[in-house]
Amino acid sequence: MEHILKGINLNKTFGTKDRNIQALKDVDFYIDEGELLGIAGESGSGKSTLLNVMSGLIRPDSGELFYREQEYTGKGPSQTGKFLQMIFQDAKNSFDPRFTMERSLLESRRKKTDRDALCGILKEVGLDEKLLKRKASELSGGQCQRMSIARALYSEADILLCDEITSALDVSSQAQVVGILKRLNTERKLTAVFVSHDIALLSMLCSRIMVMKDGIEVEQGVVEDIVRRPKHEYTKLLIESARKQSL
Amino acid sequence: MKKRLLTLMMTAVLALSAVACTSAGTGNETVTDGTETTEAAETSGDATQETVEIDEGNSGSSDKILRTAASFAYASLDVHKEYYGWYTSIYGVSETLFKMDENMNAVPLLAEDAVADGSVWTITLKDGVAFSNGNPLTADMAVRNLQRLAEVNERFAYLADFEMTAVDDKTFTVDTGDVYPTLRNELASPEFGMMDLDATTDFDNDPICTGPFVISKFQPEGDVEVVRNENYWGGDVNLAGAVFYYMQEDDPKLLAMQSGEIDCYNSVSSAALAVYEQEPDKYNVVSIPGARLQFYILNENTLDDAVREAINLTVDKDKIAEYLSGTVSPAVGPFNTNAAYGKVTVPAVDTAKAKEILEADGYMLNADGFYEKDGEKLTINIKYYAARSLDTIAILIQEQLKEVGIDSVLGVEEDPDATYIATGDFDLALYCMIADKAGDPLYFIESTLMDGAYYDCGGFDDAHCEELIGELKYETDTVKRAELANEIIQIAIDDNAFGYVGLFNSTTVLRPGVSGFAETIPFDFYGIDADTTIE
Amino acid sequence: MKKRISRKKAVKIKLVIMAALALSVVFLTLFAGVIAKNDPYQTCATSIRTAPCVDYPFGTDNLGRCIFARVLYGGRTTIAATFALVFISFAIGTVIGMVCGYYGGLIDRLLMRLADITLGFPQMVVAIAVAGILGGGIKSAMIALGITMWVSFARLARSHTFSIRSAAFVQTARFAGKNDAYIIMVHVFPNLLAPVLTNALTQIGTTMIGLSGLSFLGLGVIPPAAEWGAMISEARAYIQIAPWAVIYPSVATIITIIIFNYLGDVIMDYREVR
Amino acid sequence: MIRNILKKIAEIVLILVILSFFVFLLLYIAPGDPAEKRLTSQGVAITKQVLDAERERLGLLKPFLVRYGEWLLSVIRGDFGISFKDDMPVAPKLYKGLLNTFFLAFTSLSVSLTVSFILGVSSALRKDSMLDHAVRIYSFIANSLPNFLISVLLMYFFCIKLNIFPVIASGDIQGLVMPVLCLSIPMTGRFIRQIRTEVLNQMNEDYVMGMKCRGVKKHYIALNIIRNSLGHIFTIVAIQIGTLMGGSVVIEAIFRWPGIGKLVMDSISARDYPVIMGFVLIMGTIYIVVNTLSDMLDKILDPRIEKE
Amino acid sequence: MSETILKIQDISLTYEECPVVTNLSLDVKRGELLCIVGESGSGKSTLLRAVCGDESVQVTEGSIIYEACDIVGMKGAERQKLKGTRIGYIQQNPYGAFNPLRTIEAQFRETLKSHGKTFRRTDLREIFGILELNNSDEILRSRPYELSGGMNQRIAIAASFILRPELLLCDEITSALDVTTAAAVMEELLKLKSENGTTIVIVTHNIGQASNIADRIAIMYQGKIVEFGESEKVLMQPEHEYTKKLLRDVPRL
Repeated sequence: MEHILKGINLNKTFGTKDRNIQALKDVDFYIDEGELLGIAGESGSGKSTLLNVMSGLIRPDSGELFYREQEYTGKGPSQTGKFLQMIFQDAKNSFDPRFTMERSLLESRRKKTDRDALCGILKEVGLDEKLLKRKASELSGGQCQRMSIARALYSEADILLCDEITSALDVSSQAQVVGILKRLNTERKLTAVFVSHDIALLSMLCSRIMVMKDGIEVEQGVVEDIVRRPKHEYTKLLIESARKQSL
Repeated sequence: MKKRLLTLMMTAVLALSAVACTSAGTGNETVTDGTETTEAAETSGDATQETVEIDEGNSGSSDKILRTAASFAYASLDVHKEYYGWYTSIYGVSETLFKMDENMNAVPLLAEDAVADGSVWTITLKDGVAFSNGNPLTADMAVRNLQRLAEVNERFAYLADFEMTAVDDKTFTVDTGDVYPTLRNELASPEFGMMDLDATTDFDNDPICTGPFVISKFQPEGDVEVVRNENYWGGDVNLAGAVFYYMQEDDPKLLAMQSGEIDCYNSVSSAALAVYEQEPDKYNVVSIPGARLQFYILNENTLDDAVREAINLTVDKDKIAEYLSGTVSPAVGPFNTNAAYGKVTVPAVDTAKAKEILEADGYMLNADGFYEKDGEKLTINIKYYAARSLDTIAILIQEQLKEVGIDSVLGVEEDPDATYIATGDFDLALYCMIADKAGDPLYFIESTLMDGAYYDCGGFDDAHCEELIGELKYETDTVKRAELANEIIQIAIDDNAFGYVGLFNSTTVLRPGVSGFAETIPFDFYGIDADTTIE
Repeated sequence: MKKRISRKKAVKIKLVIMAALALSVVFLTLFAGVIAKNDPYQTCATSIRTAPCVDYPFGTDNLGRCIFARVLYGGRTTIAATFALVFISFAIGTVIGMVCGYYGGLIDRLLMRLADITLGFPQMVVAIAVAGILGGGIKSAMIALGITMWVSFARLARSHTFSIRSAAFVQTARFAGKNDAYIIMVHVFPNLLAPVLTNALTQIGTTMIGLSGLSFLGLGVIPPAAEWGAMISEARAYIQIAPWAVIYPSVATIITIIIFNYLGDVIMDYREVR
Repeated sequence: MIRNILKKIAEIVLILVILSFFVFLLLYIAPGDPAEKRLTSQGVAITKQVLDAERERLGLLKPFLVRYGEWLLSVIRGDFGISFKDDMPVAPKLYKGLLNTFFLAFTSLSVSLTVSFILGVSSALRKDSMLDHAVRIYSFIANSLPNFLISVLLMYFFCIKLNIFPVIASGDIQGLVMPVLCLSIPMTGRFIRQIRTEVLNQMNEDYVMGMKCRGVKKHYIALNIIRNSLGHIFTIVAIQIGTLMGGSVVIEAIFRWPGIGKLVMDSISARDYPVIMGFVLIMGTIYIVVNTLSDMLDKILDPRIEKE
Repeated sequence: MSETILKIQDISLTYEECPVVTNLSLDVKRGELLCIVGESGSGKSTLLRAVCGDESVQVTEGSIIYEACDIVGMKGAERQKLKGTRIGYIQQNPYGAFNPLRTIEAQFRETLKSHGKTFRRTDLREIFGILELNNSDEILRSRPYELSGGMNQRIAIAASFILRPELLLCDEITSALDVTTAAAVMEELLKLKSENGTTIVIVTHNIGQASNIADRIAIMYQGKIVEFGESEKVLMQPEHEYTKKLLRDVPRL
């Protein structure tokens, strides 16, 4: 069965002056079309590095990456941008402070401007067209994040890579953004990878979850198995601690 | 734990302030010590006299010590080298065989007389002349001094070609090969100062000379102190000692004079002069035309005769002298008018005639009031260097030419000899040099008028003039020499090759009761001597 | 929110006043020809060192030239030279800073090492050496100061480029397939313009001090051109008999420097409050 | 650890060589030369042969690279050569000049550092008090005064009008006050501003809030703040050393202080290459030594700082 | 659980010249664990800072009664005595409790000396034990920047408990920590609370966390308390619209 995106024993080490940190150790992953993959893990677990390697922002030390069975290891964001888009945690900073929303969005499309496609997308993410004239500083965090999603869709990317995009938002905005992603997934078969430290959030949003610790993939499986019947010690501790901090 | 932090802080603040006070305290020694220890002044072997500790009482002038300021301070006191002799002479340490007096004549000092018979000069020394360490000055020592000068000083290398023999204890002869009329004047140059070559061990810091004073404290390129030479051959010495503060800038000299820290100094600036003239009772000023000439060279290759004549008729020397308020006297020729060889005539300033000449030569006034000839504006390229008020003179000449309708452009060079003098890239080149080196016109004429001379860079060339210069070289009779010199200079003036602007005044300011600081002698290399007194 | 707005308003008012003052100084010197009746280069033997009077509002110097005219014309030289120097250093420094900040690696280390040396070396001595060697004139003085001035701009531009380069919107632009040149011109440069320009303003004061210092040592402007530092240096010798010849150019220098320094500070506050 | 010290030293030597080559080239292309400067110092006219003989003696006729090579070799052997101005050895001249400038610079530095430290810290701790406003106004004006202006005005008032201080700075305390004052005023202006901002930054750090809520006594907190801002203050001082040495050139010229600044000023006009080159090397080394020292001190005082 | 240890009566606060809290009342019972839940900008932190006497927060009206006297007006030594020994405070930033450049021991001694107490290793070892900080000697010698976030927050808690405060205010102390560390730190805090009987007020944006540990919960929204009561009541029958929306939007496990 052909996975839309696949990675085989990816390794990455960051060398600082006095000691080297092994961020990724022989990590494999795969995503199927229309699937919403969650990657859970604490800070330093390598979940963000994995996402950056997937997106081409960081070059892996070893291992291969495939998009629809075509290898794209080592390719930079300008190539990978053809089939995937990345959304970042800092919503306001994802837009050039001096640009209007419209100019930022138009900048991200490689083909010529398509006005009505743009308006259609805006409706889907529940944003008013008038906001296009505004600058990032005039929008709320939630609005900015939804605008980023609109930008990714407008650039006709197949896959969306989200790096802790709701961690900085308040609870209601977070719920809104998650709702939109869920709807896009069910209605438009949107494929996405969602990285977060909040396993409760992942359990509501994703179909499959990967748990990472110290650069290693500790466990991977359907949400049901991970939450109800965790196999690995660390996953149990993670679920247990999360349960203590949620309703 | 807390205590350690507190002490750390306290020590940091205290240390900083403590260092400030102690270093200020010990500073006293470091500055002067640093300079003294490296000098061998005190420790030189056979300096017989012990150092007299001079109290630098600040209140008014102590009766016997003279304090003055010097514009230059060299790193060595070796009389024969470079221009160090000038300053050992000013310090009253070194003396020469002959001395220049007010009327530019070389009068006897260490020598009795010098007589020329053809190309052989016979020089006899005075009796009783001796060095500060008591050794008498013999003819042989004098000859050896001249030979050392030829060896160590490029400018006097020509002495090596002369045959010098000591006839007896008091007389020696110098055979110059062919007639050499100016030897007597040259012997008066400070570089010819006599040193006891056998007794002096450290020529740079402690030369043994014949002068009325000896060095007591010497900081190279710094302040110098001298004390009376107890066994001076020339009799009593009025002053007990003197201090020469090294001050390059004019303005600290003025301030020091006003605050009473110095008693007199020479080469007074025009600003200081204006201040002193306001309080005649506190300062008396003596100003006499000096030997340093400010003049300009007109480039005959780029300016035709009419333009040069017009320029010389426009530049108003009296007005320029007025601007420089008393530090410069308007010049006629290159030499002092009361010198025999200074009798030349220069046409008076006449701007109307200047315009006539220009218009006769085809120049017309254009729209913005400047002369131009067949479309090309006449622009004089004035080149100068920013020293000895040449910058002020350049501005004033530019201004005066503008009034007549001649446009000009100012160009400053940091170093004239390597630029416009060497390349001739100028229309009007300002320069300042000593014209009357030792009471004889030959040196200046040879440097500026003779064909191929370093400063004849304005294309001046006149066959008759060359002939006269040839004659002057060998003419021994002084009256005849003066006539020849006047004739030569007159040719240059009539040809409008040069413009003699002014003679720097040798201006000295003295506190009442101070006298004998060579204020009446127009040469820069005299200072204190046995007769200098301070009431 | 009430007090916060008032602080913002207060800064705005200060900004307007200082900008007006700065502009008035610039206009005063620009229209020197109109304001000053006398010609600054006109020497006049009869009125050497005259005290301030009707026809010579600031008195005359030791060549009889009107100091009022010379202060205005001098201002023009000083301010024009300062602005030109600051602008050139700004341009060079920003370009180098951006290149270093964006690409990093060997160029960055090399250029920053060079910056350290020029910054460390005593600016005045470098200025004297260059001005002394290249001969006088305002151009060589500007080169002399320029050698060490571009460094502060380069460092500031470099640090801002670092932060912009890692910003999310730059990564997104990369995903949109934009090349380095586009990113630098469209995203990096416009966003670092404001902070670097503010720094340029604060440099004006120090540059003026540098330039007048050089003229004071005789290495700046060639006589007879008027420039505050040179005027003070010339008149210093006559301070006792013609103190006005020193006082007026000094006051002009101090006031202008204070105005531009304070303008720099106010703009910095304004950008913080905004 | 030793490896990167060696690397640093190699880097320093390389910089100095490049620097000296650049300055040598600058001197070579400059108009005028020492021989003719020397001969015309008293305004007596020179002749062609005398000039050429002198140039020959000073070795000015050799090609550029040969002269630079010779100079470099002699410096490596520790011999700074003889001055073109008066044939005296260069090393003692530079040493004496350096000693005097260092003494003047060090006194002014310690005076202004002490004053600025006390004023800067107290004005920051009592923000927006009367003292704070006064200190800020002073430092603003002091920052806008060129030091040559201060020296002219101070000299006029103190030396002439009030006749308190002597014009001739003869090295004793009295002669020292004026030059130190002229150097310190602009420097205190800069120091106070920087120290005050640094202390204010420290006061906004979270740990100050933490300590206050634990009821830690006020002056303990103040000591903590000062201790943390010390690191930065030493870097400010290191940068100032360069400008201080430069600034003192003007002051030395005016107060006739026999420092290295004045010596260099004279040697530039006399085109005295060996002295200028010696000066370049010394200033280069001083700068680099001071810089490495301040980096090390930085590391000790605030180990967190990772040098990128 | 009956006696009120702290009474805040319709208090209005301004921070950096803008009003943040407007006439809010709240009372804290002795020995209870009260959670104040609110989003960023709701004024919960400013309220806490006002109680622990941070000068940058201006109390424009209302009073804070502690031990029968209004501590708002109190100044100088008297107020300083209360800080730490009676009312403790822990910040969100784990590195915010201590001066990063000085050893932990030096700062413990400094805090104790400010209250005239002497530093004894034995008291500390006991508290460290509960907080799972077993190599106490090594910790005391090291500097805060050398230790992890979790470790620093535990040491901050120890620093508060060593002064035996009656009332401990915690401002989002776990939101900067990883999930597992947060859970462990919270457990250790509850252990210390039960052992010392300290009243604890915890401010958090995560209602899930509050639901597990709080006796009573107060919901804050735009500077006002919109819901206040026993945790079961607030969670099961929320009255205010905002609380309902909050409970709906929070992800459940």
